[in-house]
Amino acid sequence: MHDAKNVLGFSLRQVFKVLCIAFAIFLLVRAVPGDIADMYEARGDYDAQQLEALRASLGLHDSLVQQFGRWGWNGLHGDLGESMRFGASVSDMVLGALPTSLLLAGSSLAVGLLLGFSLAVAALAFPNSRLGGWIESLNIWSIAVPTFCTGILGILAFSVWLKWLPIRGQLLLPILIVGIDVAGQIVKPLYEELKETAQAPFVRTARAKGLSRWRIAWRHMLPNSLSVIVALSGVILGGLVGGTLTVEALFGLPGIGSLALEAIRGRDYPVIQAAVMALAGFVVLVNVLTAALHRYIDPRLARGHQE
Amino acid sequence: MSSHSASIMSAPQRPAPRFRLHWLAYGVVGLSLLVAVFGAALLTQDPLAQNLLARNLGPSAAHWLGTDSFGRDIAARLVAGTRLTLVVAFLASLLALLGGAGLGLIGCIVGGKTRALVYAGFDIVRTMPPILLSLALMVALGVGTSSVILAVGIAFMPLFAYVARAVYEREMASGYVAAAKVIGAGPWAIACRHVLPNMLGAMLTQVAIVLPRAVTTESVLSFFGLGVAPEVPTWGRIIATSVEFAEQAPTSLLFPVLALALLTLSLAVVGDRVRMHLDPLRAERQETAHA
Amino acid sequence: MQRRTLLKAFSLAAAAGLYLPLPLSAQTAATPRRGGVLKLALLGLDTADPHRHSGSIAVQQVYVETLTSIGDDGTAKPFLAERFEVSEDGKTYTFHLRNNVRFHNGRVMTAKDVQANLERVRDKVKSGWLSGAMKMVQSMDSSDPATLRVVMSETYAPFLSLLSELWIVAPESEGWDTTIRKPIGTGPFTFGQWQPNVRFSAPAFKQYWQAGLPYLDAVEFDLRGEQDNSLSLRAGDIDVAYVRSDKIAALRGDKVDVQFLGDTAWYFLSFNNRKPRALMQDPRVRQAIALAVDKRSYMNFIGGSDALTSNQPVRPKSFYWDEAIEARDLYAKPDLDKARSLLQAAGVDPTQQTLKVISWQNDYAQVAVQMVRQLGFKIDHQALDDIGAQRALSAYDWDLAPFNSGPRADVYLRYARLLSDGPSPMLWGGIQDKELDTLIASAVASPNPTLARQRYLDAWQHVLDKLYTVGIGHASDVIGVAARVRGYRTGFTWSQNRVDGGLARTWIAA
Amino acid sequence: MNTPLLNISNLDVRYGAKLVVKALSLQIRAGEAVGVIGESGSGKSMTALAILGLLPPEATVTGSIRYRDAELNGMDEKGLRALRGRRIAMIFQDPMSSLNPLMTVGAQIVEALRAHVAIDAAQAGARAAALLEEVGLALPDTQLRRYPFELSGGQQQRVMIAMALACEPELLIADEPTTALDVSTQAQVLALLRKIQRARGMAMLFVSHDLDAVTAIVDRVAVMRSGELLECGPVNEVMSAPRHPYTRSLLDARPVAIERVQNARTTTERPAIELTGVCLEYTHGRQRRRVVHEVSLKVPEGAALGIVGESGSGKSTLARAIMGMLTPASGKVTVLGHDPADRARRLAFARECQFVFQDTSGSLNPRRTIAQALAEPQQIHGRDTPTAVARRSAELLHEVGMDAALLARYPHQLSGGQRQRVVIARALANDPRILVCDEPVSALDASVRAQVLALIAGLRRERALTLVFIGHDLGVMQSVAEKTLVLQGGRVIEYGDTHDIFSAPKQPYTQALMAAGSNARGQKDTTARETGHHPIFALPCPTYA
Repeated sequence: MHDAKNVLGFSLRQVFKVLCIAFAIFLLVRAVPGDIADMYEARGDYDAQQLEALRASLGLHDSLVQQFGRWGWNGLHGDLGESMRFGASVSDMVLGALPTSLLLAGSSLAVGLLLGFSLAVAALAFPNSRLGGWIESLNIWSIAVPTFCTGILGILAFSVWLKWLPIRGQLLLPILIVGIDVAGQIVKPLYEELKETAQAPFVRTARAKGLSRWRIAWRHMLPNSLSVIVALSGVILGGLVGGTLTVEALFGLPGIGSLALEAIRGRDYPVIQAAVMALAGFVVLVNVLTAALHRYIDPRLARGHQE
Repeated sequence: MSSHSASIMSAPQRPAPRFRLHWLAYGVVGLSLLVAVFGAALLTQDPLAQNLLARNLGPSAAHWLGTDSFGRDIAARLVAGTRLTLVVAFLASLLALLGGAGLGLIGCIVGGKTRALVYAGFDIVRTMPPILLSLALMVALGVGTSSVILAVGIAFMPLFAYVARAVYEREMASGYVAAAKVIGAGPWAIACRHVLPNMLGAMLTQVAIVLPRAVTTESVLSFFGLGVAPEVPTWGRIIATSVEFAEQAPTSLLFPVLALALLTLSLAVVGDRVRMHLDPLRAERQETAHA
Repeated sequence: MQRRTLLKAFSLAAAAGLYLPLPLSAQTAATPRRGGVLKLALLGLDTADPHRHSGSIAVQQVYVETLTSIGDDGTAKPFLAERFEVSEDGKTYTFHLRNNVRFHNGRVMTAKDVQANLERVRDKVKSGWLSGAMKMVQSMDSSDPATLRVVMSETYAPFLSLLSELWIVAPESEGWDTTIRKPIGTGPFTFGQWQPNVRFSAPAFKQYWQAGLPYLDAVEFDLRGEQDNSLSLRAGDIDVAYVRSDKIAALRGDKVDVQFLGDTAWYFLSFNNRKPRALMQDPRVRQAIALAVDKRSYMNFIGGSDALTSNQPVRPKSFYWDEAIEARDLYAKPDLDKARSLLQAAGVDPTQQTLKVISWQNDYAQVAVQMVRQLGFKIDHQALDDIGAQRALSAYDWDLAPFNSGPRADVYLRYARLLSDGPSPMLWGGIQDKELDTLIASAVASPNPTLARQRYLDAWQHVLDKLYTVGIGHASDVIGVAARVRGYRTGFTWSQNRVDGGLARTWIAA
Repeated sequence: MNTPLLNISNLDVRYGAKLVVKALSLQIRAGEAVGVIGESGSGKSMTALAILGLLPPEATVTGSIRYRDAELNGMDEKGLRALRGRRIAMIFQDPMSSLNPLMTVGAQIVEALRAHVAIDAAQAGARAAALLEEVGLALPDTQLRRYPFELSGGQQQRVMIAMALACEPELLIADEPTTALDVSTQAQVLALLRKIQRARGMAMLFVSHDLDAVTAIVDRVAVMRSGELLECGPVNEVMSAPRHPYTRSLLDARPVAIERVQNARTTTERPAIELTGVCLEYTHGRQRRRVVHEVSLKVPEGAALGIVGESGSGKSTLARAIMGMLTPASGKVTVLGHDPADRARRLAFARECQFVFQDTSGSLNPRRTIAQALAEPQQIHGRDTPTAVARRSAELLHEVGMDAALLARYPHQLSGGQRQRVVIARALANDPRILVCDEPVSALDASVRAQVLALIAGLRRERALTLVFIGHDLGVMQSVAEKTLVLQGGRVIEYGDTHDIFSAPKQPYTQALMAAGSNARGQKDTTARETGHHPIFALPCPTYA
């Protein structure tokens, strides 16, 4: 009961947060100088009179509150409006971009976790090997080498020279490239966490019981490290959806990040708002899921234990 | 005590002695700083001079690291770009630090609604991936060096803000802060005397991470045509320009990336060392690790 | 039949100067194979409303067509009109429509439909390329379903060429009264799935009026094709795509054919003409800057040795180009010493001056910047995206702008932007010059091409005298074509479906 | 049975260059309980861990550890694993962290069983329940389904013991099993360990720093210091006739009444501290937890009041309320006539009333030197010339019996006793009239404890301080406070003259505290069950004097 109330309260707070984010984004978007009419003017197909008419028809003359209200009201009814630039349905555009982004982000996270986790476990298992150096290198790699460098090398090697994979219409290479980057970001904290868990007194207890290594690792260490892994995954996932712009650009992937960027460039307000809202909504969803997972993993949280 | 670093995976073994890498790291960082300050004097070639007949060349006697797609000398550009690269990265990190940790800390000290408001702001900023956010900011601010600093700095603010909050909470829960309160110290005095100094280490680690990330973020901005002016040689811009010619002139991509990776590694190592030196407990830690 | 001769002369002129026969492989000999999906990456698609298109026209011709079509020789030829006649005074146009043209909904196209389109453009699209022409349409008559008669108030030479960009859409298309969402056209392919900025796919139209065409099942456009696509071509996941000219060698090495657009893109360096600051008002400073530009190197950078240098807005050796003007070019060769002495004479110390340069993010802008920098100026270079550049340019607080202007269906379109009230005049520094306006207007209204040529050249000489812009040269845009593609030929402009070629006739080898 | 069950000979444990156990030899015979006593850092725990090969990888072990016929030092993991839990079991100091927080108690015991014995899950469950019954946990079937955090510290340690007993080991190593527990719980766990050890005829190695605990439970005792074994012998011999001076000093430091405090003359009847019907609550979100119920008391100026109770009794919370760190949910706190929580008087209050913290290493900022720590209160209160501050700091150190040379040191460079003195010196910096001490000696080793207590008593005399002394050990109160107040569950259950309470406790709870704190440990095996809830007695408002 009590727990359900907590979860509900948490979710409501998150929803409120999304609303705040929506308004903040709405304001920010309009703070960007220039609007869609400028865009048309740049193309030279409209005269001043027409531009004003266009602005009026798009509601750009109304007050910001009016615009936000209209957008919010329609949004609640599932109508995100039309792209000012393309006249296409914004929901279609966002829904068209989401699957690619989610698939790319999810799979990259999986690859990154798998790679990072294996490396961290291996480094723990063989403390005297060179794996520690590998962890360090992978970490530096992900910080210092932009993904567009790895991306272009991947394209050259696998698509242009070897011709194993096309550049467009495949996700294998992008997932690998982003996955390695993710692995580089998480391998160090993962390693630290696993190391700390390995030193926890209850692991010593488990050893003193005469349990096998694998049982200790599987039943004692992993569950206790899981919270950190979940938290880490949440943060990474939140940043990945919409954050894989360079890879999307290189591989011609229609992701939500590219959609947002192009919309920002084109001052296509409804699309920017919808795309960024989708991102914010996703981040919030990830937060809620992470919190739920934490409760599932840790009975202390589920039973409302304080401290 | 966390002195038992028992590895359950292996039988007890002696740790391998570690190569003293940090001197090399100091060297790289020092050299970068020297180049940043005196680099202009070292140049024998104009980093902006184009030789449209010598485009995308590999390393040679005339061009040690080859040329880019405009026939500009990569070595000259790397050297000349060091200063602006470091200045941009440093100022962006500083902005992120001051804006993130500073604002966060002030919010924490004032507490209550202010704190909630400040962190709600950071929460909002954080919903956008840093790359997308800085690109959006570049569109809003217009291209140019100061915009890059602002865009990258703002994008990294939440990172510092959350670390600042975590450290603040940890410090406020400590016995010595309780002791300071009993002595009669006010919140600002406590923040200055106890929280801030103890925050330094954590912030330094973040800066060591953010500094190279600022360089790569700047290169991503350049990749999307939204960085500093296109001919200005920053490392990020050099990398972004060279990517398109990775096949014709691989060295023009390789060398700047190597330089960046080396600097990143060195900064991480130096950051670690400096943090260790800031910590008066290190001697004890080293001892208790064996006690 | 004075108008006839005029047209013939235009065509001859074009054929003589503009059209370069392309090296065609012996692909035409084989029997075309049916089926398959062709993937292209050319320019983008801005809107589903063909009348509101804003510039890039590489995609929409596959589903909508026009009365006329710019042929390989650069002249307007009948397309949906089987033939057309122009009255002797050049004011009345009679279009005899084909009787077998069907819209994608199966309905046969009539003159009424065409008139509706012209009216829509006249009434709803008040600016843009066609606005000047449409203002002069006095009346239209479509009483005979197979004939459309258009009466102009004045002689307007570019009319037929401009009609090649007035697309005919069935008036029953969704959004006709506001913005068309799903155009029902007559093209060889139908308006299929459109994901803005991402992809557009168009399945073949089975009842296309050119019997037996198209060969392909569908075409699919990657709408982010404005950047170099050479890697995608070489990897084999795109068949036809825009590429940068410095990738030609690598493409040929990977057995990718390379073709060039018929008309060239024009490269120039404009001064701020609307609000030049004191420094830039001094003709000596402008001359010095013009002398700093090494046109040969510049054009080499852009298009290699195929690229041409010129001080004129049309391709050298074409009808509207003039050898004498070229020969008189004071800035044909760079002369830094002379440039510096000019600056000195003007009392300008370049090291104390910062020139603000606005560009798109093209590489050649950096070349321009570096050439000007050689004089000693400090440069504040702002490389911007579409809107950014647009905003910055229209603020008129800049000094120099290196840009280019793509292939055009008519010479008039090269001159239109030099007009005081021309569309988007910023790229040329917002010239406001009544005298120039008059010169261009008289050229447009010329009764014959020789006169038109002379008047256009007069206008250009005026531009040169004022040094509004420095013409640098011409280079053709490059399109890579995968080895499996047969029957594809680039046209005079970006158009992908034309009277004498295009995607309708393209097929994919087994 | 002449061959010992476990024979440690010439054992060295090294961390890098540092020798933490030096040439140690020790035998344990079957069924025998051997104690190892020593202060922290003496190497006793290292020895215990070395037996089962549980030392961290960077430790090197040389010498011989023989269990029956097998050499344990250098044995492979597989061999060790067969012994761990099965032949030799171990329990640790902190049961909370030594139990896996995410596994039910039952699963952890069953796991220990099934690691060595081939039985099915149902049988294992039944066996686990029986074990819990044996270690004195009521409702074993319910307990099996619980997670460690749902148990009290004593219950957790009982679970640890049950788990260790699961495979009926021949030797039980208990590494400081009671240190982390409350005093009253300590006695019960000790009694339980002793009972089980006797009943099962199991050998036991009992490692502790607590002399009383060790002597109450073992047959033979070994004394260690700095990695060396100083002496070893039957417990009675060592206790009655210690051979090594260090052992003697340990015995001397036991908290017996050091000195009867002369009743300080109360200068005035004006209460320095007055609490009226104070209720204290902690709020967590919307939840409230009342930890102190309706406490009223008065402390006249110059008097000393002791407050005792086990952890969770609310004694520290009460101290925080006196310091104004906590505002009462109801009732009123007055210190020297003012509300201590009045923010406007923050500085004035800080000058009048000071607090001595329990956790000395925590209440000194590790990054600030002693000089800086002592300067802080002076700077806040307006003494700002550096020389004046330095002079005063030196004086303060001198007053607490330390050398001014230590001013430049960092906290971690001092011993626990020295740190506690620094904390006291800091509290004295502005000459307060009231000193509230929160368990100032609990974390200290026995030998240091007496000195610090003497210091506090001395300071009180010299400065005529009003003292509130909080502790869990009734014995300690005898040396510092005239009056004592016993708290349980946030309520006052006994109050009176310290001497009277000590000699004739009225409440069973006080008796239990006494039993736990005194040397009466190990005498009775009867208090096997957890202390339940005792009836709460409504007391009249205890007023001092």
